[in-house]
Amino acid sequence: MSQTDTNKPNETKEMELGKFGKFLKDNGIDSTRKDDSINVETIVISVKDLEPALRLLKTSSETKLNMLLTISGVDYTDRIDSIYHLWSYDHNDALVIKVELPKQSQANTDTVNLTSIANFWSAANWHERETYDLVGIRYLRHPYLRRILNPWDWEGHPLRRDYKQLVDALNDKNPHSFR
Amino acid sequence: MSTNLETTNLKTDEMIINMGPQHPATHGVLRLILKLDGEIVRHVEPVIGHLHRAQEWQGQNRTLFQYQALIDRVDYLSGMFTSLAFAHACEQIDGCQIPPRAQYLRALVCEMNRISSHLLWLGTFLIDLGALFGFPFYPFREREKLLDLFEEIAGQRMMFNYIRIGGVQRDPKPSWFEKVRKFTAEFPDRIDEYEAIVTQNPIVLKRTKGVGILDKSVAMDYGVTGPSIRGSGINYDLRKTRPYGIYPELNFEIPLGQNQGDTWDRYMCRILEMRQSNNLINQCLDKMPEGEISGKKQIAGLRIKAGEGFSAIESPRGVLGCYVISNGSDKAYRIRWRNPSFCNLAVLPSLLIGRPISDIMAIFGSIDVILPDVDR
Amino acid sequence: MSELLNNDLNSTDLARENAALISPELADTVTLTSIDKAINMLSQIVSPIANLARSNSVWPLTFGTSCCAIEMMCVGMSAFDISRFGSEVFRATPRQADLIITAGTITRKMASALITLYEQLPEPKYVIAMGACTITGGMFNDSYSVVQGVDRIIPVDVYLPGCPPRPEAILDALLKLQQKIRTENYAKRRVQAYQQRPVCYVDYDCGRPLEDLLAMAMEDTSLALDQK
Amino acid sequence: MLANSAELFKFTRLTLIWLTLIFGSVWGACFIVGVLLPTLLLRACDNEIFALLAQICQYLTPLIAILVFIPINAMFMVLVERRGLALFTVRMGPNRVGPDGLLQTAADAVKLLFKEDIIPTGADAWLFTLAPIIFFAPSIFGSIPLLAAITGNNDLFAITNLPTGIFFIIAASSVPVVGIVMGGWASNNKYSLVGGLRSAAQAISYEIPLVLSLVTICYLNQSLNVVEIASRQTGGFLNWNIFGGGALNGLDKYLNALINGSSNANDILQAYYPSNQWILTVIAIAGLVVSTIIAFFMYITAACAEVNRIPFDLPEAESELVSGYNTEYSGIKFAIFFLAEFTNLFIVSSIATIMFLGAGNNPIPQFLIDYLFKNVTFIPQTINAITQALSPLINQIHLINPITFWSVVWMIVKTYSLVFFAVLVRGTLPRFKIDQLMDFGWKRLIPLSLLVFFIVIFAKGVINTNV
Repeated sequence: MSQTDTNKPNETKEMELGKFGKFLKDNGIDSTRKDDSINVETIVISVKDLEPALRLLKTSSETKLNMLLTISGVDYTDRIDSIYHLWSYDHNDALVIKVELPKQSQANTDTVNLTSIANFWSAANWHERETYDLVGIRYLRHPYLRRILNPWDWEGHPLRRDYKQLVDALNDKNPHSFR
Repeated sequence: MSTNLETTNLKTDEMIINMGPQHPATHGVLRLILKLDGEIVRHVEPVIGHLHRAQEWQGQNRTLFQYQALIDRVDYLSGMFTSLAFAHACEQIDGCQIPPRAQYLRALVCEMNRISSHLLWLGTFLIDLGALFGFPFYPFREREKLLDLFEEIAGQRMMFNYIRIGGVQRDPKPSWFEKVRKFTAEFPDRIDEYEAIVTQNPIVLKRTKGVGILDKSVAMDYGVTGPSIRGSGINYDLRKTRPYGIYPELNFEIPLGQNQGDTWDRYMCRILEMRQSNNLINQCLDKMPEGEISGKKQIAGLRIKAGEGFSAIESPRGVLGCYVISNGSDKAYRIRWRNPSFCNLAVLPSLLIGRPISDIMAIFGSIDVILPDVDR
Repeated sequence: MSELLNNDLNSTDLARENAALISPELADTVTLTSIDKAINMLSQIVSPIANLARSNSVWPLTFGTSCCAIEMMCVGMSAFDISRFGSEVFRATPRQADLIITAGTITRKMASALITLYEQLPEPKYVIAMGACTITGGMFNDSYSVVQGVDRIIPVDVYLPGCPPRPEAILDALLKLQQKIRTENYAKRRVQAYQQRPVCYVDYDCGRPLEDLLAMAMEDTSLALDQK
Repeated sequence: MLANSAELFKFTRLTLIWLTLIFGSVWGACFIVGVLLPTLLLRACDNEIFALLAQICQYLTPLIAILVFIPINAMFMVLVERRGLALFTVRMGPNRVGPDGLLQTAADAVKLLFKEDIIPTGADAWLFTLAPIIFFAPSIFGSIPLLAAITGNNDLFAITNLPTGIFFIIAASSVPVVGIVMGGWASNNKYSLVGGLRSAAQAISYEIPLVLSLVTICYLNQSLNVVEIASRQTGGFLNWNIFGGGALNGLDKYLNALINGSSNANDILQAYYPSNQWILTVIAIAGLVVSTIIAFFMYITAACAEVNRIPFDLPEAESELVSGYNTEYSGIKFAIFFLAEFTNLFIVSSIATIMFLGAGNNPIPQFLIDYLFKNVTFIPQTINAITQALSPLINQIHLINPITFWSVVWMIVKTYSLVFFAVLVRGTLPRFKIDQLMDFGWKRLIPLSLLVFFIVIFAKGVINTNV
């Protein structure tokens, strides 16, 4: 079922750079901060900066954000966000990195493309596969980018807002029967 | 396919064997595609998603109040924890206050649930090791007692729907606390009983010591959490490192693996964790304050403020995270689960390669994977 | 056996509306041997005894997908003890089981596996649809990936509602099934059984895609050649 | 156990009823074929052909006894296992079918008979069908020499008294593995294949300690004849092969003489264990007793592995290989596998009883009875009186002479104790891994069995002159 644009969460204002934003800026990576998550620094970085930024944050002894909690994809109808939650095994800091991928700019409107980080971060492997499966972000240079939860010959990406549910003999009741 | 393979000069001494989705050792519907050289595993390809019930999709298509009932099924063995993670995330966004009694009740039922989850793990782990009769009946005996207690407060044996946004569902009677006390009083003896049968058993020792060694760096690279990583000696427990709820007020220890992080360590960690949980239940009972049990009215049109929040708690299997993006309506805009089993399962292939078939069961059992937690 | 199928397809009253003919690649997995034929004849005489015996030894398959599977485990444990009814022999292989308790949600990805399992069970075979998910899809009724009721893919004998049902309810369902077995005509059932085919249109390929397997094989080959 | 005493009582009751059923039916079959039919034939017409037929009938009796005994016994053992495991885990076990669940396994057997008989695609139909038969047949033929030992060398079963009985049994018991490998290969299933191959490896490695431990006993008794080995163990548990096979013979006689107040007690002791080399004698006796006890446990272990019981049930490891070699078997063929498995368990248990535990001989030594009833003479007198009163009656019933009767009774008690022990082990231990199994077999059991064999040879040499 499609949601109207009015249901979209409000965009928030940009804020000053936090600890990790400054650290990234020192290393030549630009980012903008958004105050979205509760009490957690949230930064938005561009597509090309993603891989170096994550490499840096993972390995640098200053940050040591060596725990990739999850990679989530969120469909905001006009763009798709790939969101990385970074924690650390050693200390209490946390960071949320968002990469905004506008749908229009992509040549192929079905999927949007992004660099994979699975090559240097094993935890990302399955998360990226899952995000590809459900939201439809195509992670380039992923070692094995196949659907993971749905059958591999599934059509469409279910967590897209415009996803039309398959109706066949296995699943033919009113899709909105409970709502 | 066969013709293609025949024309090429394939090695003939490797066998591709398909384990699952229906296989007694895969705890449900995991499928492992194994490439075997004799009995030695050369390649593992886990195929998951046979139980993909679209929990995240349901999350953005149902109202929050409806969805609360569904999330027990994310991880059916620890329904309290999934409820708690979701409630935490929503409360962070909403900013509502949780009364102290509700906090204590949450910690109490969560620790009870941790015990019941570990007990079931113990039973199935022993079944995996080949003890089909005898052992597994002992943990289940205690688990039934816990389920009876849960049934008394939540009305259901497994799908509790007890922890709600803003508090808990209902206040237990005083007699219930007495029953819990009775349980905790006798439970350490029961653990001794399990240990007497299992811990000293030479065959169990032979099959678990030095099997499935999870290296620290590998574990951290894969984002493994919970008893699986504590078995490797990394002291990472959210109840200590990022305390939530009333855990800062409670006194407990985090058991760690003593050896190199093998199956045995993971087994021992869980056994010790049960003892700690029993301790925590007693502390919660002692400190239980009087008062309200919910800071938010439980109505069908339950709403939270707009915003996004990520909460993570220490479930029996590791870090269970819930990422909620709300737009202020009665439905969440996006719900994303960070499931411990999903991340822990990803490390399985690296543990299995080079081991014989029999070790698959021991290692897989010791990681304690729950399939709906993987597939959602 | 195909003759048997074709002749009796119209006469049977148990045939499902969407019963498909057995597909050629499955046709010879189920073979009537001469022993079977002899037993067929014999069974018409001894049907009552056979029914009594069969109803009292229903061996379930260890098949469980989710929450209900845990309750299915509990029913074998000391507190509920399914062994009283002679059903504690949970067989891991479908060839030796009589009953599938479809414990837990069946998704589209799992559906083909379930059909295979049902095909592999030897006649007479029974299905208990356990839990709301397998009866209608339950709480996940409207999910894109969930089969709305297991009776859409295999015939069901006993419906057991609940989410999950209590272990006592499983025992009750077992007793209901035993009643059902006692009242049926064994010989007739065997003739009709082949019409109780599952629908065969669940064709999701759930494993590793074929091209990946071929690529792997090619890779291995090239590696082996390099070593030479 | 106390909490479950009601179940224990029911279990015992069930066992007694079943045993009566089994041996009643076996006796009935033997009586009809071995006594009634020949008598009738001879009475009907007194010519050569009928005499020959009567002779053939009598020769067939052992086979009939086995064919009647094996299925009923296997059903009973399955029930014992299920009820026994239930007993250990505070459950009830099957108790709905028939009184006390008496007919549960009969219902299972009938059901399996009526199940569809599947031959999977790609399976080798001939081998697939042949495999259960090859698995089952050796247990019939292998158990033939046991009959004479079990029945105390009854006339009807004397034909089965082979001079190389134990050799025959060992030869027969190594055949079933061919059936397993055959079934595993023919099933066209990879799990079955792995199970079959595991079974082959396991059988090869555990055959050796099994045979070596039996050879030790054969050496001690200087015979391959099971009847003779059984008859050498008369007179109480001190004479059993598990305690040195006659090494404590002198002690038994000494104690007997001592308690009866016989004056030549010390002479007996002196004759058996000469005092001029007493250190060597004591060491030899101790070595012999310890070695034979070790040999017994080695036999039990190896036999468990031979019949694929937990903790050695790798060929059908349920949590690993689904159901191992019988994964693809259904219906009647699976029933035969099931039957043969339990029959094999029974046979290895009865071999253990005959070879180590004194066969059908009374385990209570005479001196113990004398000692206990020294002052209370009326108890043995009453027993004697009752026995004497009953013996004509027992003799009246054909086939059952008192020797056979008591021999069978003691065999049942001892063999089913071992079977129950196997059930207990099943309810207790997890499974080995295949490499540990091989390791245990080749590196521990075989050297140990060789060592035991050598010790027995030397110790026997030392005390050979006296025993």
